[in-house]
Amino acid sequence: MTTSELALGAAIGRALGDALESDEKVVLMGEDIGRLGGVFRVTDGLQARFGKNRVIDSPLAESAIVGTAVGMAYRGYRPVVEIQFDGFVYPAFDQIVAQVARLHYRTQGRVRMPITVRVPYGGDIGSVEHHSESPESYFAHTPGLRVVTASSPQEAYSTMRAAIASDDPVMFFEPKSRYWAKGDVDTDLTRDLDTAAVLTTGRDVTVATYGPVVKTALEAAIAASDEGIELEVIDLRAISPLDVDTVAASVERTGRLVVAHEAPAEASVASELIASVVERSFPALRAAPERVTGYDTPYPPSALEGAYLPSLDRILDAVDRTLGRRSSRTGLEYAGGAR
Amino acid sequence: MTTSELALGAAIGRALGDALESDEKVVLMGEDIGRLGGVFRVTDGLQARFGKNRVIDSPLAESAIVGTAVGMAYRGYRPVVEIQFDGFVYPAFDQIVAQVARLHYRTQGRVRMPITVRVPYGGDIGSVEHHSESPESYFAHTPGLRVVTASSPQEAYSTMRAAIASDDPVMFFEPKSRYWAKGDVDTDLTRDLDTAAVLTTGRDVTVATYGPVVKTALEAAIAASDEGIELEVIDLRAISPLDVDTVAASVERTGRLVVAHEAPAEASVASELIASVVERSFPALRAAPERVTGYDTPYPPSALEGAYLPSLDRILDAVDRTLGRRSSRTGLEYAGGAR
Amino acid sequence: MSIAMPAPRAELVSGLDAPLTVLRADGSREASGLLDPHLADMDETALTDLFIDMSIVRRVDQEAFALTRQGKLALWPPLLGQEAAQVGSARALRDTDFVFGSYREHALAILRGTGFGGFLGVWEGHAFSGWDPHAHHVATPQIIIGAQTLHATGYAMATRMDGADDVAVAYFGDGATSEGDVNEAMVFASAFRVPVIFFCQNNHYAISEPVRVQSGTPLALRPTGFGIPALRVDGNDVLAVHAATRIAIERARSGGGPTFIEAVTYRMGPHTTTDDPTRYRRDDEVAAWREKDPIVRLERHLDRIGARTDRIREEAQVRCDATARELRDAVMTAEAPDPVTMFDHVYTEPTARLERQRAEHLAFAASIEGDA
Amino acid sequence: MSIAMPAPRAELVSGLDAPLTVLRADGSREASGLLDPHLADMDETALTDLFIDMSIVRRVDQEAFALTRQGKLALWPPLLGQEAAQVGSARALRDTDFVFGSYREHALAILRGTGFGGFLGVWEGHAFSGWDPHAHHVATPQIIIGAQTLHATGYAMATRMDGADDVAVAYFGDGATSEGDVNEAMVFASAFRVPVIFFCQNNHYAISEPVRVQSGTPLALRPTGFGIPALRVDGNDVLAVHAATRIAIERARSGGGPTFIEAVTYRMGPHTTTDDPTRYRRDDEVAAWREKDPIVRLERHLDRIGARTDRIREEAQVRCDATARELRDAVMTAEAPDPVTMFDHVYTEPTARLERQRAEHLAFAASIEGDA
Ligand SMILES: Cc1ncc(C[n+]2csc(CCOP(=O)(O)OP(=O)(O)O)c2C)c(N)n1
Ligand SMILES: Cc1ncc(C[n+]2csc(CCOP(=O)(O)OP(=O)(O)O)c2C)c(N)n1
Ligand SMILES: [Mg+2]
Ligand SMILES: [Mg+2]
Repeated sequence: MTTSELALGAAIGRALGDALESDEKVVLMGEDIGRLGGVFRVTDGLQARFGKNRVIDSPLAESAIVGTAVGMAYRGYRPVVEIQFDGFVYPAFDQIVAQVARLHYRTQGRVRMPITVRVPYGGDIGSVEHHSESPESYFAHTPGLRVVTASSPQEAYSTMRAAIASDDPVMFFEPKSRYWAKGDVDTDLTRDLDTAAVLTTGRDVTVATYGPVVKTALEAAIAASDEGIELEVIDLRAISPLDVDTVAASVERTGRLVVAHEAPAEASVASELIASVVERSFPALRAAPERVTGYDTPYPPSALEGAYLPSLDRILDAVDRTLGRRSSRTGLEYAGGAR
Repeated sequence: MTTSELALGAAIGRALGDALESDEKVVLMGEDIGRLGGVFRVTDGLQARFGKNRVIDSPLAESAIVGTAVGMAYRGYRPVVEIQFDGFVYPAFDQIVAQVARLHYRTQGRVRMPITVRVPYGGDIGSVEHHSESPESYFAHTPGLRVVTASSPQEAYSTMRAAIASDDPVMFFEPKSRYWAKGDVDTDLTRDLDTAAVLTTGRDVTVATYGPVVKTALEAAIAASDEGIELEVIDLRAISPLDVDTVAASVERTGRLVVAHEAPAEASVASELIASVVERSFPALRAAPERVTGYDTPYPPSALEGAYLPSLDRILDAVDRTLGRRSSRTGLEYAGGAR
Repeated sequence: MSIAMPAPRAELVSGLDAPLTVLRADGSREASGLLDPHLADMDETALTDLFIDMSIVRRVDQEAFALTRQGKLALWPPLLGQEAAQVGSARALRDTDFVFGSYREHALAILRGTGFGGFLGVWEGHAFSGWDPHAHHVATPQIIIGAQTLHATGYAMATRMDGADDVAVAYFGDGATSEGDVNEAMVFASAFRVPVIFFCQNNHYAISEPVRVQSGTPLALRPTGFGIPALRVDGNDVLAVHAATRIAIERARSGGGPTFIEAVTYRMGPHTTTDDPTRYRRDDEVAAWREKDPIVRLERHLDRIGARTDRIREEAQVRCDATARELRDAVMTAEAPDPVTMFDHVYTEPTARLERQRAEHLAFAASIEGDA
Repeated sequence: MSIAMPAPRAELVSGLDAPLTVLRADGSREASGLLDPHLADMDETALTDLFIDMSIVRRVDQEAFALTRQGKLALWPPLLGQEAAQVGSARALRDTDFVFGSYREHALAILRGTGFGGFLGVWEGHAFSGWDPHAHHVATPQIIIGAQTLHATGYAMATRMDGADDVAVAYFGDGATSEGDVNEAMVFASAFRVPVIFFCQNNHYAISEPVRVQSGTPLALRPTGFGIPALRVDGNDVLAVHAATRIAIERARSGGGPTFIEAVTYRMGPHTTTDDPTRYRRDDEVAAWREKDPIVRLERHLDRIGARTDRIREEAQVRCDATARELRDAVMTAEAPDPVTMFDHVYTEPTARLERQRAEHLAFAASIEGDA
């Protein structure tokens, strides 16, 4: 029996440890991941266990962290690098989008980039600027990258193992507000990097989301059921490429779609999912799909984050709109809504 | 009379010169923009005219080009910086999205960032890797930036003047395949950074696009009219924030929408426009909106770019789909199309 | 091998073998041919001012730390131990010199009178910025490590375009020296020979990482590779820091270009109030640095030169207490901003898109209130 | 001002005052205490090999240049003038040393036998990469300036993890030294003491910008700020380059860590075939460098040591002609790939999204063909 109860952060730590254990080509690198075990203690104990050559405290330079990982991948390693917080991934942007994402394409498949970039992401932790962002849409727009996240300890464990085992580069967005959420983890369960999971089946509205918002969506499903409304909650899991098939199949049944994430709306994963579902399942749609996302502002100071983030009530409000029920926007001049 | 015939690139050069002339706080900086006049000769002659302190050849470091512009803006300057090619904007990504885009927000409006970042972009010039990209969607996803482009010498001149005069930071994407296209330029004509322009009115299908693809869309409108189909071609001009009102108003009439750009489809400006129009005008839509974009691959080697780029035929094919006419996808298993 | 590793050279950088010092730990003065000429005017009054400044800065730090523990502030990055580095340098500038700090240079805000309301709002989670940068010539705090060094360099390029002799100062840490931006800033500063000072507080740690993770050689060697001269000073010696900054300022103002100062100091506290430094450093290391306390050192020196330290201490106490009251008042009366303000200032003029989102937010907030 | 600007120091870097040379322009030998010991085995045969290598490399460059003018290649960045820098260094490596170049190091591909088909495909617009990097230990060409220096550094970190003594070599230009990535590469290389060589070809220009735009001090000074020793060599002296690279290789292989080599040379041609260098540099500057031609110099030396240069020239000619034929055959028989291949290799396994797009593309292409 390989099941135990773990917090989501600890499940990722376990996955990293198990990967280091089972494949000597796996190495970890990042700022403060060694002796400190990372600012979230996700890598706690791994340097003591695997040594300084496999769990590497790096100088403070994100472009170099990713760029040297490319070199290691050239020599057959599978580097797992940590970007300490979402907001610090931008200095590494060039190495990620112009190198990591493209070397396999550039070399016509001759050079593989089995690199996992770990990015603790998302808000709701009361932190300072640059510590609560959701930059995943940038990477979803980047061909050549797989972008994934996880909503539970089990998903986190299994998806991290799959990410490290993948020969494609993977951006793994770790929902930091859920690091302390506990759940059972069976280390034998495997996951792919392609498919979404239908968490609750329901006939009325499809709610597609991922990462930290999955919990909120599930709560919304319970709240909605009190009013006799059934939500089909889909945990997308793969942010890019998206599993449009699963969402479209659901929308074919429900005719209604709400997409939720913390990232801003404009040119986002939510925009993409709506555009894709509209392309695929237009005749089935009974109402305009709705987005519940961060607003198109920078992530605000933490005292304001409650209003910025997709909340249970905002999701229910969007559900109401798709159902043509009274919502907060009733009275505003929107032409959308059910038909 | 201030009208003359200019190529699009020269019109931008004229706008830069006129801005330097009329506001001593305007400075230009970039790689090779001085003595050489830029690799596209857009800044030809400006260093000779305004001196090395106002037209600055910088060291080869994009993050520093943008980052030092931030410092100049702090002291009241209006820097216009050049990124030599689209594919070289990524090293400056952090300074653009975490500094330029946010300092006004961060300082509650106390510090303004009237910076214009010039980026020659787009493909179809038979060039090597990293020289043909369309990275505008990344910046469209970034709150705090204005993202604009131009489709004609007049638009290029007037929009560049507006960009430099704006107190907001502006990413100006210059359609490099159109640099040599000529047209009349009236230097007295002004433009804003917010509105799209309806170039042809038509009752059947709205075709929204921008930059280099505007020409293709106009050609498509002519070709379609031969078959009795009227396209309403909209030049978006502003890529972010988008002028959804103008597009939605058009779709309210036509019921059909095709969005075209060179950038990849996933989580793109096209995704956004479709999601926005669906939100706004769902009841008016008579068919699934269609995207004609670059595929979700890295920009391919130039020998293949013809097939990658949105072409006249691909636009017409998408128009046919929205009209429920026979198209290349007839027979493929798509559920979209007209209803 | 036939080529030698770089050897520290006095010609390239001053203080490489041992950081330049003028005040010993016991408060006695050490002669410095380089620094002393720049300290000639530092009489008892001037020293007293520095003592009081450092005391106030420390007190603010302690108060803020305590308020965090009480849950009034969300986070605080303490500067304990770095008072001399910050005060000594800040006091060498004139008001129109523009400083670009990171997140730990509270002394800059305190000494330039930005006021506690806004300043602490950043750490309450009420705002990202605490003051008007233009009013105080202090840039807003910068969390992206190293980014502000480019801003300072660009600002200094602009002062030259203006023909002004203002200087820009970039503050950053030892960890920051590894970032591309900091190195590119040196490229530009050197190439354009701009009046910028790179003030590196080497407090020995970047969160948990000791400075040797960043560099096997002294950080003051770095700028020399860019053609920028460096001064390596005892960062716990307020006079040494002061003199070094004056040297750099004079060079900059007179067209001499950039200077790099490495102030060798120590972060006595945790990285921030959420950090646990016992995981990565030993008590005896911390204890050894406690002996080098910058404020005690100046106090001993004042004692030695026969100043009335009891009176000075008293005055400092009065000033510190007043400051602490002011600070606590500011925090106690601070109110979280209305969430709708999150839509403000994204652009200089409202956009249709954000106006729509603001309306949605307000309608939603009203509907929730209606429900409740 | 009271602190001096950095003065070049022989201890930090060799060749700062004048680049290290062993072959004078007239072909005579100059003694070098540093380099000579590393050239002891360079007999007439070895010198002849270098001469032929450089001749072939130049010929390939000329042929490609001509093919561009004829419209057979879309673009070509010529290496004319940089043959000694590239050949001299490449020939000091062993096959398993991995080289990471930019876009101008054609000699690496030529000498390592990657074949012209793929190699020229990049410049025909058929592909982004011309060979299997693993087969030849040559990374794919890199256009993002400086990015490959981090790859080389990471590769070298990995050779250490393997316990192997392979060395990684990063080639880059003078302009590249300004990029953050190159500086971060030096941070990592120094911090981890990895077996990497930073081989900077200072060809005096980054497109139109003379090297003084990047730096007011010699580029070889830069690495010393990172604790990395540097050798500044005459880049048109194939023997000096060869010896310097051998020194760096020995250091790296034996655990001595990184070395920086600045090869002072000159880009005789335009930046690429679309560039017009007359806009930014004077003919007399170019003429002066023509006098320092690296191949002529070695030929004069061979003459001086009594080698049968007529025969050597003849052999070189034969080899060059054969190479040129091979090259032209490759270009003439090259076919543009099928557009549908643009969907290949985005991921290691096809994704549903791309399979759909590929199907769309094929259906569309078929429909167009149907119409025609
Ligand atoms: C670009 C970036 N990467 C990582 C971080 C996370 N981080 C915050 S402070 C810090 C250490 C900084 O060390 P140093 O420069 O020495 O300054 P100190 O905190 O010691 O004052 C790190 C890694 C960040 N803020 N920005
Ligand atoms: C990141 C990036 N910025 C700009 C460019 C455009 N560019 C191509 S080559 C070049 C000059 C490079 O000069 P140098 O490093 O000296 O190499 P050389 O061409 O002389 O071999 C520039 C600016 C680029 N390729 N990559
Ligand atoms: Mg530090
Ligand atoms: Mg060069």
